[in-house]
Amino acid sequence: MYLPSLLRSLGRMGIRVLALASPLFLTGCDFFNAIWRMDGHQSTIVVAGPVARAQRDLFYVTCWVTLVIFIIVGAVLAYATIKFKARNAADEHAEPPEQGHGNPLVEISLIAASVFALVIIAIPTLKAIWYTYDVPEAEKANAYEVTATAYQWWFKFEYPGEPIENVGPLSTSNELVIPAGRPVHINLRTVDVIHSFWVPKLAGKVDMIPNRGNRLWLQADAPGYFWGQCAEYCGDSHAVMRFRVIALGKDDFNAWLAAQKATARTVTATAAAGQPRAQFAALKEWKRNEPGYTDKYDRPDLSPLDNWKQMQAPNPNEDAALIAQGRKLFQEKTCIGCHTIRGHEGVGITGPNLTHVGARTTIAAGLLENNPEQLARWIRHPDQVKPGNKMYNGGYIDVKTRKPNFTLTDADVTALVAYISSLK
Amino acid sequence: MTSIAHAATADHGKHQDNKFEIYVQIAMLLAVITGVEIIMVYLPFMKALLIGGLVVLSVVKFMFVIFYFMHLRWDKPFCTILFFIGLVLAIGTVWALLQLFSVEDGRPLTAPPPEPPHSATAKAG
Amino acid sequence: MSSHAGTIDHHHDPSTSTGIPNKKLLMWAFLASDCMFFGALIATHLIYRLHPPSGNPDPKVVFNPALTSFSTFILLMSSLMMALAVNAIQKGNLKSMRWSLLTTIFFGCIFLFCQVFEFNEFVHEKHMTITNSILGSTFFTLTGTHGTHVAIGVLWLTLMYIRSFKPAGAVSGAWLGKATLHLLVFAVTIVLTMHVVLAFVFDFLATGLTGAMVAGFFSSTFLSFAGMIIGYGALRWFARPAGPVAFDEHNAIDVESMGLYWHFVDIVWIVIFTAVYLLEYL
Amino acid sequence: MDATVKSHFIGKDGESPARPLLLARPTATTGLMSWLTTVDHKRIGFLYGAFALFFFLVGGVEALLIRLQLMVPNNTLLTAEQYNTMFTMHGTTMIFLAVMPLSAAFFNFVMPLQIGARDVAFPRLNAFSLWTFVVGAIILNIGWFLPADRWGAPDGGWFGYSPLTSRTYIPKHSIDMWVMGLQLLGVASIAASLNFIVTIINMRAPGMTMMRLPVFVWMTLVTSFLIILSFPAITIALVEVMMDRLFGTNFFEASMGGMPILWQHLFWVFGHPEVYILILPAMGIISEILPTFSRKPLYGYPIVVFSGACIGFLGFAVWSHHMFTTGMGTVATAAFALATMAIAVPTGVKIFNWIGTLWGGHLQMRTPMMFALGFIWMFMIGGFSGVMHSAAPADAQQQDSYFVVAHFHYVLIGGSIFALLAGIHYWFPLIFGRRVSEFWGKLSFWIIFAGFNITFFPLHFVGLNGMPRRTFTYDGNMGWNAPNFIATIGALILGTGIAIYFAVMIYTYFKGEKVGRDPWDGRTLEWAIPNPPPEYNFAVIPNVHARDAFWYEKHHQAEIEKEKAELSKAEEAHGGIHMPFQSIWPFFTSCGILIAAIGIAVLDHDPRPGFWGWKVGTAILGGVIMFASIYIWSLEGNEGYHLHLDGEKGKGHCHDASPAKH
Ligand code: HEA
Ligand code: HEA
Ligand code: HEC
Ligand code: CUA
Ligand SMILES: [Cu+2]
Repeated sequence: MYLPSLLRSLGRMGIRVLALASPLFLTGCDFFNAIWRMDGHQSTIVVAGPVARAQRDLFYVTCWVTLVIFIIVGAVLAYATIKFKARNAADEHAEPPEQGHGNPLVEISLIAASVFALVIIAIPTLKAIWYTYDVPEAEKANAYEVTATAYQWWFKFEYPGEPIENVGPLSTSNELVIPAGRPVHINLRTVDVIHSFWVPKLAGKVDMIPNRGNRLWLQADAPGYFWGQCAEYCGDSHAVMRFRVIALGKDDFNAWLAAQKATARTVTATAAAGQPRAQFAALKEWKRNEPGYTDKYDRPDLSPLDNWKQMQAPNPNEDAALIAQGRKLFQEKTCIGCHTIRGHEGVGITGPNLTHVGARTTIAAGLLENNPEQLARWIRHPDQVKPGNKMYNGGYIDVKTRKPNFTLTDADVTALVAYISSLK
Repeated sequence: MTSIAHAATADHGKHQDNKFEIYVQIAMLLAVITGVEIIMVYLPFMKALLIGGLVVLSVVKFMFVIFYFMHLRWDKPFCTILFFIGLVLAIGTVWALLQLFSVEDGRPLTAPPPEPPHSATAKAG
Repeated sequence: MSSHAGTIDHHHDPSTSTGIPNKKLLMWAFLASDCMFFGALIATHLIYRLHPPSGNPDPKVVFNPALTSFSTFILLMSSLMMALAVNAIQKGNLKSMRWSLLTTIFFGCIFLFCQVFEFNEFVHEKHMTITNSILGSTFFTLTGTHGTHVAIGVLWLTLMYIRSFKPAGAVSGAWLGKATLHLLVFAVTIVLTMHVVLAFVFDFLATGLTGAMVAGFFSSTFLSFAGMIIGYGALRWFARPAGPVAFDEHNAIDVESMGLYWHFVDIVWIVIFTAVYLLEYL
Repeated sequence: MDATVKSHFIGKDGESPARPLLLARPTATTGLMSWLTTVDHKRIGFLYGAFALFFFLVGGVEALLIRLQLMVPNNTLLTAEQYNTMFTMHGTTMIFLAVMPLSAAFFNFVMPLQIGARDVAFPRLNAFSLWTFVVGAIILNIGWFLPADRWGAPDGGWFGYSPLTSRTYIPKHSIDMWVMGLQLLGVASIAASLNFIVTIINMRAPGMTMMRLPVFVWMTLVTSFLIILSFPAITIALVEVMMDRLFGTNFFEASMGGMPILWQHLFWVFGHPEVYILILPAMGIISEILPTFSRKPLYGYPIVVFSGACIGFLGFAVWSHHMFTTGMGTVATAAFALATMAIAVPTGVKIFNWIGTLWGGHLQMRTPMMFALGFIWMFMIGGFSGVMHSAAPADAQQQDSYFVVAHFHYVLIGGSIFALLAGIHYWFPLIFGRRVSEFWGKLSFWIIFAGFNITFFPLHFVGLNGMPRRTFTYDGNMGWNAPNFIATIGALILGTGIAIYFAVMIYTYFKGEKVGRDPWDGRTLEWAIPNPPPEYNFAVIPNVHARDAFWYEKHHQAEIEKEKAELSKAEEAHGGIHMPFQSIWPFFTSCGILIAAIGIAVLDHDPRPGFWGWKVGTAILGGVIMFASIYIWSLEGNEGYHLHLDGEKGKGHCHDASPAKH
């Protein structure tokens, strides 16, 4: 029964909602200005690539044309309403006005005007349809290819052009790394229901539909860190099916590829910490330009891209013993059944590839910041973070009997977190 | 064929006339057409031609049934219009759906995947 | 209500704005809508035929053209009988209408029977089920929906047939009871007939026509056979003439609009026959 | 007082010959039985309206819960599952159980009056449509009251994209109920629409040519055509899902080669005409209200009618604009984009002609007029965002974002709901004989207007800023906090406005200012009848001489008076006013359908032993009830009785109750 439980939580939450909301009032003007701000992480207006720009420019065309029509028609409507309003009772009951029936000439010219307005919209629309559909002919040779596969509720990314011996194409999850300044051609696949691939700043969405070979192209103007999200309702946790796209300069990208192709990092007592696996272009000063955003997880001192680069380096104080214990637990607790860790024990394919998971900025499909605290939260209660997800249903508990398959103590979790964080 | 057409014209306007004969003749005709259709599929002709022929024949049957058995021929034209609104719309929708599914991009994955030609040449760096 | 002088113009109803009787208009509008129903179903089937996934059975192997041609023919003939029924009642010929209706019902049942036979064969011998392939799913759903239309038509025809016995004047409870009984006997008799015929055909296909087969057939279907005979007797008894009935030329429009439905089911089959069956053989 | 509740429905039926119980025609004029057996289009319309408004409030409460959940980032008021249920049921309820039946209420109540008819063509079929609609509504909502683990309310989204709706991904019966409920609503809507089509085409008063029909009637006709031609597509799609779920077919089963995209096509072949099904009645209402309160005929009547038909027709050619992101290929995308844009032209024609109607009029700013003007403004905004969607590449950014949510609420609330609320105000005196206070009416209008814009205007921006729809939660760092917070405040204001609106309606029903007939100086025939409307509607079927028939009558009184007297004599010579008998069988048929539908909807292989039999048993029981009811329905026949009026208007009594047959 939904109703009683709903009513209960409504009561319980009512006060909390207001409490949560009150700081918003305090920020006052900034807060209200923020309605019109269009520069969020997923803005379709402040964009960073040619495809998204073409789409935005087309939007501007439609916007201006309709705005002009709105102003003209609205003005006439407003004028008519005010001008012909009956001012008083006498006016209302005056002899009825002339019972005119219309004027064909007026009608036809208005229709013509509408058609004209639509033509203004239609021409750039047609242009943009062909432009956004496929990589321009001239650029085709330069295009880079990736395959994105959607799962309920995460993404797998494969690089068909980067095979690893005896393994197949390079594969990673939830954070797609692409070369900046090059068109990227993405094949879109799904293994279960319909999902949609959407990185607003780079390109509009294209759906990932079972039994359908969809594709999409996009391009990032410059290196950057972009927010993406599944945009087709795909079940319970659709809202938290997110991902990131990281665009890197040529050298950085190659360095990243080399690091990814390597097997998982093994931390021993003697070789703890050590060098980062890849060297990236120097970190840049970053001025935050997003006042008012209550940024929960981003590190305020770093640009997201630099934050990402930092994540690539091993943590300074790794505890080799704890990590080894985590690695053991990873097998014992059947994690290996679902996760691949290339070079280590896991070979499962139900869950994301964890070979270099420590080097990602987020976990659980772009939902949580990748830090020990959030990792522990995820490993302890994946169901609370992502209702209905397979790691819990089927992994932690038996779906049929609803009985737990194993238990995790706090110490287990700490060890697992240490291990997973070490997988850079 | 001509006798039916003749009978029909003669009948026009006189509603109370017995339509027994014309019904029986049409039924015969329909049966014959069905026979022809069945034979046609085994003929070693051009496929496209046969498909065209089959479609035409079933349209002919269709029309005979609605105009004679269903009396559209003798009824007010509005009935015909009413039915054809639905019929035309249905045919149009079916046609559009078939078109939508036959464009190259709609190819299902089970068919050989439409690998874009440039995929092989694209390499990092 | 039999005070009508002169003949009725069956193509003009002065009580409506357009002169088209309400029921006829309703039926044509419904058929327009039904075009979209079957359009969607046929589109589904054709789309999957044009993009057949691997693992579909080959329709050429599955289908049975002789049987389908036969049932197509039967349906055409039932359409003819339906047209004749309308023709008869328009001229007030109740008896002829009843016979035509019965024949239509009979042909309709034969068609349904062929379909049951066909489905049975496809499932058990050709191993095409509704679940094991896309072709099975679309084929059975499309032809099954058509079959449901036929079945509803048969029910309707039966109802009309029974209604044609409704006595004139106030209707008594006795008649209502009788009519219901009539309907039930009808249904049971049809089921029994189908059982008998099916059993015969199966036996025949299994062993050919031999004395032993006939004997075995009679012994195994004796009850059904006897019930069937009794059923036909009862039906005959129900249909005996008894007093004036409230069914005449004025009801022609009821029969006519039912006929429209029946013919439509027929033309849908014309389309299905070509699109689903014949085209596969090219 | 109010006609629908207290009309002296049937005089007496004492002399009718004895009949067996099953064929006895019910004669109750008050109490529950009178409502269950009614075949009076006005009572049926009233019931449609009552159910629709109830479901509007239900859908509204669901909307408020959605908004409360989204008020602040990372909120936990609702769980993901509850939230998904909420938007699914909110969309489904508002569209199928609120706006469509509310339109049907007006079709039923007003349309026969406007064409000068005594009832719809098939009164019992009309009752059947009503009760089947109720049955569909019950089935859709039954999941709220059943255990959430195996049942629960539907949560597949209002367009239920497969394969999410397959048993693999949602094993609960919630989707079965959704599928079954929508199929039944389809049956109800198609039956009702067939009835309206026949009524409009065949039951017009003499002289009421097609080009004299009030625009509302025209829009009823176009809407009915849209319904009978678009609902089959969704019904078949639902049948396919049902077969997949219950009997293991492979229509949308990807592993067997099924193509889930097919569902989208079939759904939107229905879905787009559906949105015009929601807006055209509204446009019809507006086209009635504006002339009345401008005291001028509708500007450019023929072209308004033609554009309505044109919208209906074009509406079938644009469905794939909901699928711009499914990779249809360039040509198909371009074709659907252009076709979609083309719809702006006939729609614009309507807007222009409404403004033309105002031009040079004597505008009386009554509450219905306020809502009507609000409609024009709001619908224009919604239409323009629609045109923005039609530019396919731009839509790739907007699809499934809050920009779409803003678009469709502008057309649905600013459009349909505003017009329907205007219609309630406008026809309230006709239905209940009382008029809503201008002050309270206008107050509720302004609160609703303000609340609506505060809610949905910011959603355009949050959508362009990348917020996807159907998300139960969002992060605080995306720049979406402020618009969402304000939208929620707006929704509360909107809710308050609507609460006031209904409170005022209820107050008016009991205590409102009494007005006689024709309080607005109306132009169409529904205002010609006495108040409360007698069950036979017109003592004398009028002869129509002009487009605004009643306006003409009022301005040619002498001539009309004479004509009426003659017509009345002629009618009496024909045996008096023919009235259909009431019947309980449509209601029982629907009850049978309810039982059968529940039995069928749960027909999966339940592991518990014996359960399969129970379900099949239920389905068969329902089927038997249904068929038996139809059987008796057909045997009892469409008989009726004659009513004779004693000169003085509005008082009728039944002289001879002998069955009269057409
Ligand atoms: C009442 C219902 C209604 C109405 C009337 C409309 C009207 C229109 N709609 Fe809307 N629409 C919906 C209800 C409605 N819509 C719903 C519910 C959805 C979402 C479904 C879902 O996903 O859940 C939707 C979604 C939707 C989409 C898909 C968005 C997406 O998911 O990506 C599109 C795309 O083209 C679209 C377009 C249009 C257009 C072009 C019109 C046109 O008819 C509008 C025409 C009107 C005008 C343009 C204004 C007046 C005109 C003038 C003043 C003349 C001059 C103007 C010009 C020349 C531009 N609509
Ligand atoms: C006609 C159709 C219609 C109508 C009228 C509405 C009305 C409203 N809708 Fe509607 N909405 C849809 C059709 C409609 N919606 C559809 C089709 C969807 C898509 C579903 C899907 O994605 O599957 C949708 C989705 C949708 C969403 C997006 C959910 C998501 O994608 O995650 C939101 C969010 O804000 C929303 C909000 C509202 C609000 C605030 C109202 C308000 O107008 C409601 C106003 C009514 C009331 C507030 C109730 C009445 C008042 C009382 C009961 C008194 C008590 C209350 C107080 C005193 C405050 N709707
Ligand atoms: C039944 C399969 C299954 C098992 C067992 C399982 N997982 Fe997972 N895991 C998943 C899936 C599926 C996801 C993706 C969830 C999502 O984001 O929706 C996931 C995600 C993760 C992630 C985040 C990865 C990323 O890229 O965002 C980590 C870390 C993780 N699992 C660790 C573990 C650990 C530790 C264990 C053992 C205690 C474990 N998993 C057991 C299926 C499983
Ligand atoms: Cu995946 Cu939504
Ligand atoms: Cu649409």
